[in-house]
Amino acid sequence: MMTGLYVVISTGNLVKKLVGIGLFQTSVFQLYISLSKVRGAQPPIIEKPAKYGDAVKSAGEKSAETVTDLLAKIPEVTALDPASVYDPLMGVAYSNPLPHVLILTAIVVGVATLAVGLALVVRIREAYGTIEEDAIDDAEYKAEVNAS
Amino acid sequence: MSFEILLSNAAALVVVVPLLGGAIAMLLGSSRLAWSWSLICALATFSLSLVLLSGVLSGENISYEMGAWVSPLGILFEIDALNVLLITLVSAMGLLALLYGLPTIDQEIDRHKHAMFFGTFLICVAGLIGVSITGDAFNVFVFLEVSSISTYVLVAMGSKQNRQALTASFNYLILGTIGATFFVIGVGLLYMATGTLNMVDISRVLAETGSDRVVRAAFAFIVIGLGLKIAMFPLHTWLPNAYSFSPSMIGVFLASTATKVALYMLIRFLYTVFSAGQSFETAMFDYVLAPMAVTAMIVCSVQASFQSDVRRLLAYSSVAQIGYMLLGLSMGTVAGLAAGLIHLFNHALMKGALFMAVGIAGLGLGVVRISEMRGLGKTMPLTAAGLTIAGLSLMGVPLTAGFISKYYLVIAALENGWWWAVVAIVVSSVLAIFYVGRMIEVMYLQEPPKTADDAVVTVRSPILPLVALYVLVIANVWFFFDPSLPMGLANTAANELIGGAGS
Amino acid sequence: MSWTPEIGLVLLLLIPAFGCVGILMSGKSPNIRDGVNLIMGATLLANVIALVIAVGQGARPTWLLVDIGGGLELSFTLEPLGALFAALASGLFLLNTIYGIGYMRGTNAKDQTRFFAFFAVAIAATMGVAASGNMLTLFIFYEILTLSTFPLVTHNGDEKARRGGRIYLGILMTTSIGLLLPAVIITQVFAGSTEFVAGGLLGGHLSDVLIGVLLVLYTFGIAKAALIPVHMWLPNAMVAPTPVSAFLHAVAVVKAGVFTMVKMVVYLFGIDVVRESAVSHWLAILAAITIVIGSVIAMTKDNLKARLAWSTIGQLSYVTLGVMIATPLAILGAALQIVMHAFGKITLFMCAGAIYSANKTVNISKMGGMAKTMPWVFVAFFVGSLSIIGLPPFAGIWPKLLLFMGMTEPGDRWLVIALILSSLLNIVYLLPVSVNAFLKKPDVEPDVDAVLAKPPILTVVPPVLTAISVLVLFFMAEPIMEYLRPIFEGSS
Amino acid sequence: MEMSFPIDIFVIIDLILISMLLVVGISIVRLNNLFVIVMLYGVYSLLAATWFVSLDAVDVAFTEAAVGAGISTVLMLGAMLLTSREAKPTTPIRRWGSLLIVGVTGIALIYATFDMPAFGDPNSPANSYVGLMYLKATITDISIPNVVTAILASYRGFDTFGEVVVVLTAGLGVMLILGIDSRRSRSGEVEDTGESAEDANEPPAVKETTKQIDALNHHIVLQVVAKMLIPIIILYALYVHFHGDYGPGGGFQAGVIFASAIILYSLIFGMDQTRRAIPPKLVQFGSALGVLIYGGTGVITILMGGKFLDYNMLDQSDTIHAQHMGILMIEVGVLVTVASVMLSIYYGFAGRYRQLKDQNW
Repeated sequence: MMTGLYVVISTGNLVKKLVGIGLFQTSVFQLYISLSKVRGAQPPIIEKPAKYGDAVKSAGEKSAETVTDLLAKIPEVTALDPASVYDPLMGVAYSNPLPHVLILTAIVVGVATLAVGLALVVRIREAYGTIEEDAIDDAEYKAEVNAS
Repeated sequence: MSFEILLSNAAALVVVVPLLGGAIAMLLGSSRLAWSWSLICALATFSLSLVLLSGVLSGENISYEMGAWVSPLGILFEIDALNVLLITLVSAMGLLALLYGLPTIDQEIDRHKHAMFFGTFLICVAGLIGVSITGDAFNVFVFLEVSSISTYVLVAMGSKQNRQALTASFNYLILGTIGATFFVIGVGLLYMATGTLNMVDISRVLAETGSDRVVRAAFAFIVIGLGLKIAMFPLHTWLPNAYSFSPSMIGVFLASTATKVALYMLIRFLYTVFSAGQSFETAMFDYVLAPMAVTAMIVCSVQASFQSDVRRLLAYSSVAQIGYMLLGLSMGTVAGLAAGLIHLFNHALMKGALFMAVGIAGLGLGVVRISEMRGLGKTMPLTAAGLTIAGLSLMGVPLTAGFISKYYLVIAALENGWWWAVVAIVVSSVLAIFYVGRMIEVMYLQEPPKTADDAVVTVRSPILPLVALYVLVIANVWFFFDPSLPMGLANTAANELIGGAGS
Repeated sequence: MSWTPEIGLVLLLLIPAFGCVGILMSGKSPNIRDGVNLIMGATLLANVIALVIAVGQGARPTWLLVDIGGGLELSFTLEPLGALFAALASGLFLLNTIYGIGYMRGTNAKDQTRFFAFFAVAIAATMGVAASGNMLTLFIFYEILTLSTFPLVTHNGDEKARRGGRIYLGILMTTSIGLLLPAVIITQVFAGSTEFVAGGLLGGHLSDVLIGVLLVLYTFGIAKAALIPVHMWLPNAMVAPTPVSAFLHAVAVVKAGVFTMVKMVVYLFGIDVVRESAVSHWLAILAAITIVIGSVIAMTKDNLKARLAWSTIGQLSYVTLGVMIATPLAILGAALQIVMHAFGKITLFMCAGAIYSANKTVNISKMGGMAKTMPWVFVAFFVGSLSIIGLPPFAGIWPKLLLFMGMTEPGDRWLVIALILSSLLNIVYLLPVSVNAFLKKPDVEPDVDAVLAKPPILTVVPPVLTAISVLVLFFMAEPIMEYLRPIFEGSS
Repeated sequence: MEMSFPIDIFVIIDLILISMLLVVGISIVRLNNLFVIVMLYGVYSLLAATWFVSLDAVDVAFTEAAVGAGISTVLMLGAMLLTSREAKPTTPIRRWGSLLIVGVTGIALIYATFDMPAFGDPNSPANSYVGLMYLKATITDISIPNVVTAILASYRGFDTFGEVVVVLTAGLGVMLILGIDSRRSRSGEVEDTGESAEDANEPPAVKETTKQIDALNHHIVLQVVAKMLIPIIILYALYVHFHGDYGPGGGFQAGVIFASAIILYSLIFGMDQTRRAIPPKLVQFGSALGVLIYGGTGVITILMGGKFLDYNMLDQSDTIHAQHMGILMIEVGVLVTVASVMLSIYYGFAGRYRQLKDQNW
């Protein structure tokens, strides 16, 4: 992760800067995802999903916990019994899906930023003929001197 | 019936209307059509924010469950005195900036791009409102990026006037993204420690488990990440260029809202998520935030005094003014926080007006540098008068809103026993006299440029920008005589934030 | 609706405000404009006289303009000191308006409408200062006064005027926002308000050190009182047209400064507190030094207006000296000095302007023999000089006498040296001007003899009137002192 | 309970992947050839994606592979082509300055690790609180196997809405900055900047000839293969889209794949022909349309008396069915916007290309 940040700050090349940002962000994704892993668990895709109708039924009559039930437990949830991970309803342990969702979003945001950044680089190149920060600063300085 | 639906869903619609409006605006081919449509959307957004405002003023905080999922499963919008102030501010400034913008945009941007430009602008407004309104830490990130990416684009649109807009936008993009990524790391660490993303829920869990190293690291990352967005000294290097090379309408809007929203987020995290009064937080207030704020107030005021480009001058002054707000919130007292919030509100009014006035001058006479403003008092008397009043407000002269905020800030500092802060406020105000005084002097005391036949060039300013300008100028005076709206909200907010943490 | 003191108080601000609007609206036709201006001056004076009488009978009209909340109020209360100052300012304003019309027409000045409009704002601000009910309100009008006089000072619009204006605004704004405003806010924090209270608001609220700090902040924050080292704005402001110099720098601006000083000492600190403070002693010494230095520098100036300006710096510090000594007699002396000096100095300034509008001369060395064409002007100048010097039977003697009598503390006694020295210097730098004008031969070439023209009549009558007033006021000192008696309520 | 040291095959794989990531990262720092850097970035993304699979984050891995390794790399290559191939080495002052900042940040992170829960701990707060609630609630509330999709589209549907808007904004940005229709933008603002330095060095003859040759139309084999591949890719995209409820995938990944099919088409058959097939106006319309579909769904739920994005309103008699409908609708929105924006970005960049020949690579 730090290498990415290092690249961003240290390099004067605009494209390399963006690569650095990419590295940095990808590493942050890794941080998130690594904390979602549950040892010995499966990806959060529930095997043999309850059939559509069953689920409705189960929501209605069975002892399955509804969201409201879960919420009632909030105060003690932070100290949940490990056994509850192997919930009988689910049968197996699954890795935590929430960070996955967040990172999906973050990846897309990252590529959006990248696209805008690259578009800017292209225009900068057209305007200045270079994509090195120092050279751009020089060009601006010269323009300033010429103007005054 | 349908009206009731509108009211009960105002919290969601205040974000959704500009978002969808923006998507539609980009498809409208004609510039005028897109502008009118955007104006309608902005007006609708503003009205919705007023609905929220009246709701909060009646004493009840509003919460809205997205998708009807209860928190912490779903995303919860939570509106209290603190963010309703921001929401109203952002939507009002969006409306005014649009009202102001049409003639300037005609000059600054190719016509066939107008529709997309206005679309992006609406999305930017929506993003900032989204950041202010949401109660979910990760949703903050998403909307922060909505607003940021649109901001990068909008800033880059100044490139027709000056190619430096491109590099300004790029630097903003790099630093902004680093900031956002730091923020995400912080949120991730918080999630690691608490298992939830809803801000109130996080603070509840933190209160139970106490802080450990993860939480402290999260705190540091969030403060730095948001600090970059706030342009907290010394992380402000992107700001002057971004403000001064962007299209003038964008300068107006950004200067009065963007950093404010990030600052709001910081307040939210400092006071709601991490409860104030924890030792590491107090230490950071005393040894990091407050000294930084004071340095910014003085150093950037000095920098502002040496600028020859008007908009850069205003931009540096903005960094200094952000210092005032940070100083207020770093006191950690109700009075200090409230003073910071009042200044946040007032500063948006004055900087918005200043950028508008400079933009109008630029429209008429191509003014970029201070020296080019000479004789503005004769050539564009209304604009010059507006600029003067807003400038006085920036100095903190009585009869303008700027006085109120400085007054409360000084009082809060005194109550806290921070004499050095009072001295800093005074020094910075004196510096403000210099840099504002320079503009006023050039405008009124130097002869305007003459045409060949020795006649004074008179310029008719377009009417809409002037209307927008004077709305803000009048607001600057109005909120001196009747500051009950921002003050009431700020005090309520500060009491809720700090009182809530203490109980 | 009949006139009551309360209505009079409101009118105090409204008349100049309407006047300003009227002037702006009638800008197209100079005659109507000047008529409006005079009517405004006259009604204002009438209103003030009625107020003065009412206050003398014990009325204390108050008016709460707006309550901003958090202890911030804009409110007005008229008490004897303020009433006196208002009477002084509005009376001299009327005279000065007459004079100004003559002067501006005589010199064919540009932008007269703007000029008189800002003049009206300035008098409104002065009235606001006079009638302020608390320090915050006073501060606000103090700032308005600075800002509204700035365009007047720089009226000529050339490089010199700009430079002078920059220094004027720079010093006045810097000190007021940098020192006075914090002082006001500190007062608010520690005393809970900034209201002017008989006997002093701050007494008992603060430690000695804080009192000292606050006193220093106030004294230097009120740069309009021109105590060294915040005096430099005053000579620089002399780039203004003479009516401005005359009115603003003999009456409105500088007197607003010293008036604020008196108010601050009497109603905020309380004279007992100030008298016992160690800091006030040092400030008194500084005032004495200013008196001497002002007079010495005045002597070196050949430009008449510059000489008068430096003389003003010295004379203003009489007031500061008085309030820092802070015995009742010294305070009375200070208050009287405000009035007496105003009449004396405005006479001198108007004369200087009359000379300038007739002969375009500002240099004293070229004024020899001029009395031939304008005897009345120089008679008036002579009378004004004698009053400033402090000779009977002219009004200027009273303040000096009272100040001297007020120096009861042994530590203060020796300060009288400054007074005596100053009077001697006054003789040296003021008397020769008129004496030479009468006795010396005209210092002009024979062929340009015609240059010695007569001044416009409108610029001669006002200084003669003020000169007569100086004489009259000599006999009025007793009633004025009696009138001011109530300000010492609540003090030992 | 097994008492053996818990080294299983996954741990070893993880370790190998992490060390490879490290090596690639450091190489990027050291190198100055942009082409290699960009390629290594692609490698880095792929490695990361692989690691995500090992960490059970299949959806993320899919996206990372498609977006990080795919689209990002293509974009960077494109931008690089338009700019330059080499980066200047960093100056020492900069190097040490940045090292300091990075060092401080790194220390902050390492500081945090001391109190972090152990890797893979099922009882860590992160894994036991809301995350677990989602797993349980999905079964009863929404009843689709892929919990990630459930959270993405329903529980945190508003996040995803924001994300789609981000994509739209990026598309708008590229269109505004580069222009979507190359002809117009060329006659417009590009002219004033003049030819770039590299252009000037190029012999004019080459420019003349290259202008005519658009794309790889002389490669018949490629053309035939592509014609066969493109429908398959699109089909696959649709599969990914509709299968998102059951396995990894969804509107996003589908959108990217869909766009890549079109991009392949344009590489083989040329930009002009692609523009004729899918005109820029359509792309522009599409990117807005997706957001409108998404937001429109929310507005409909409001009109039906619920909250924004409250899918239950769509069919109150059977909320699970309603949820499925809602998810499907918004996924369509995502697909449309993502595909259109990816295309518009591609158009934006491609509009800037000086016509390229093989030897230019």
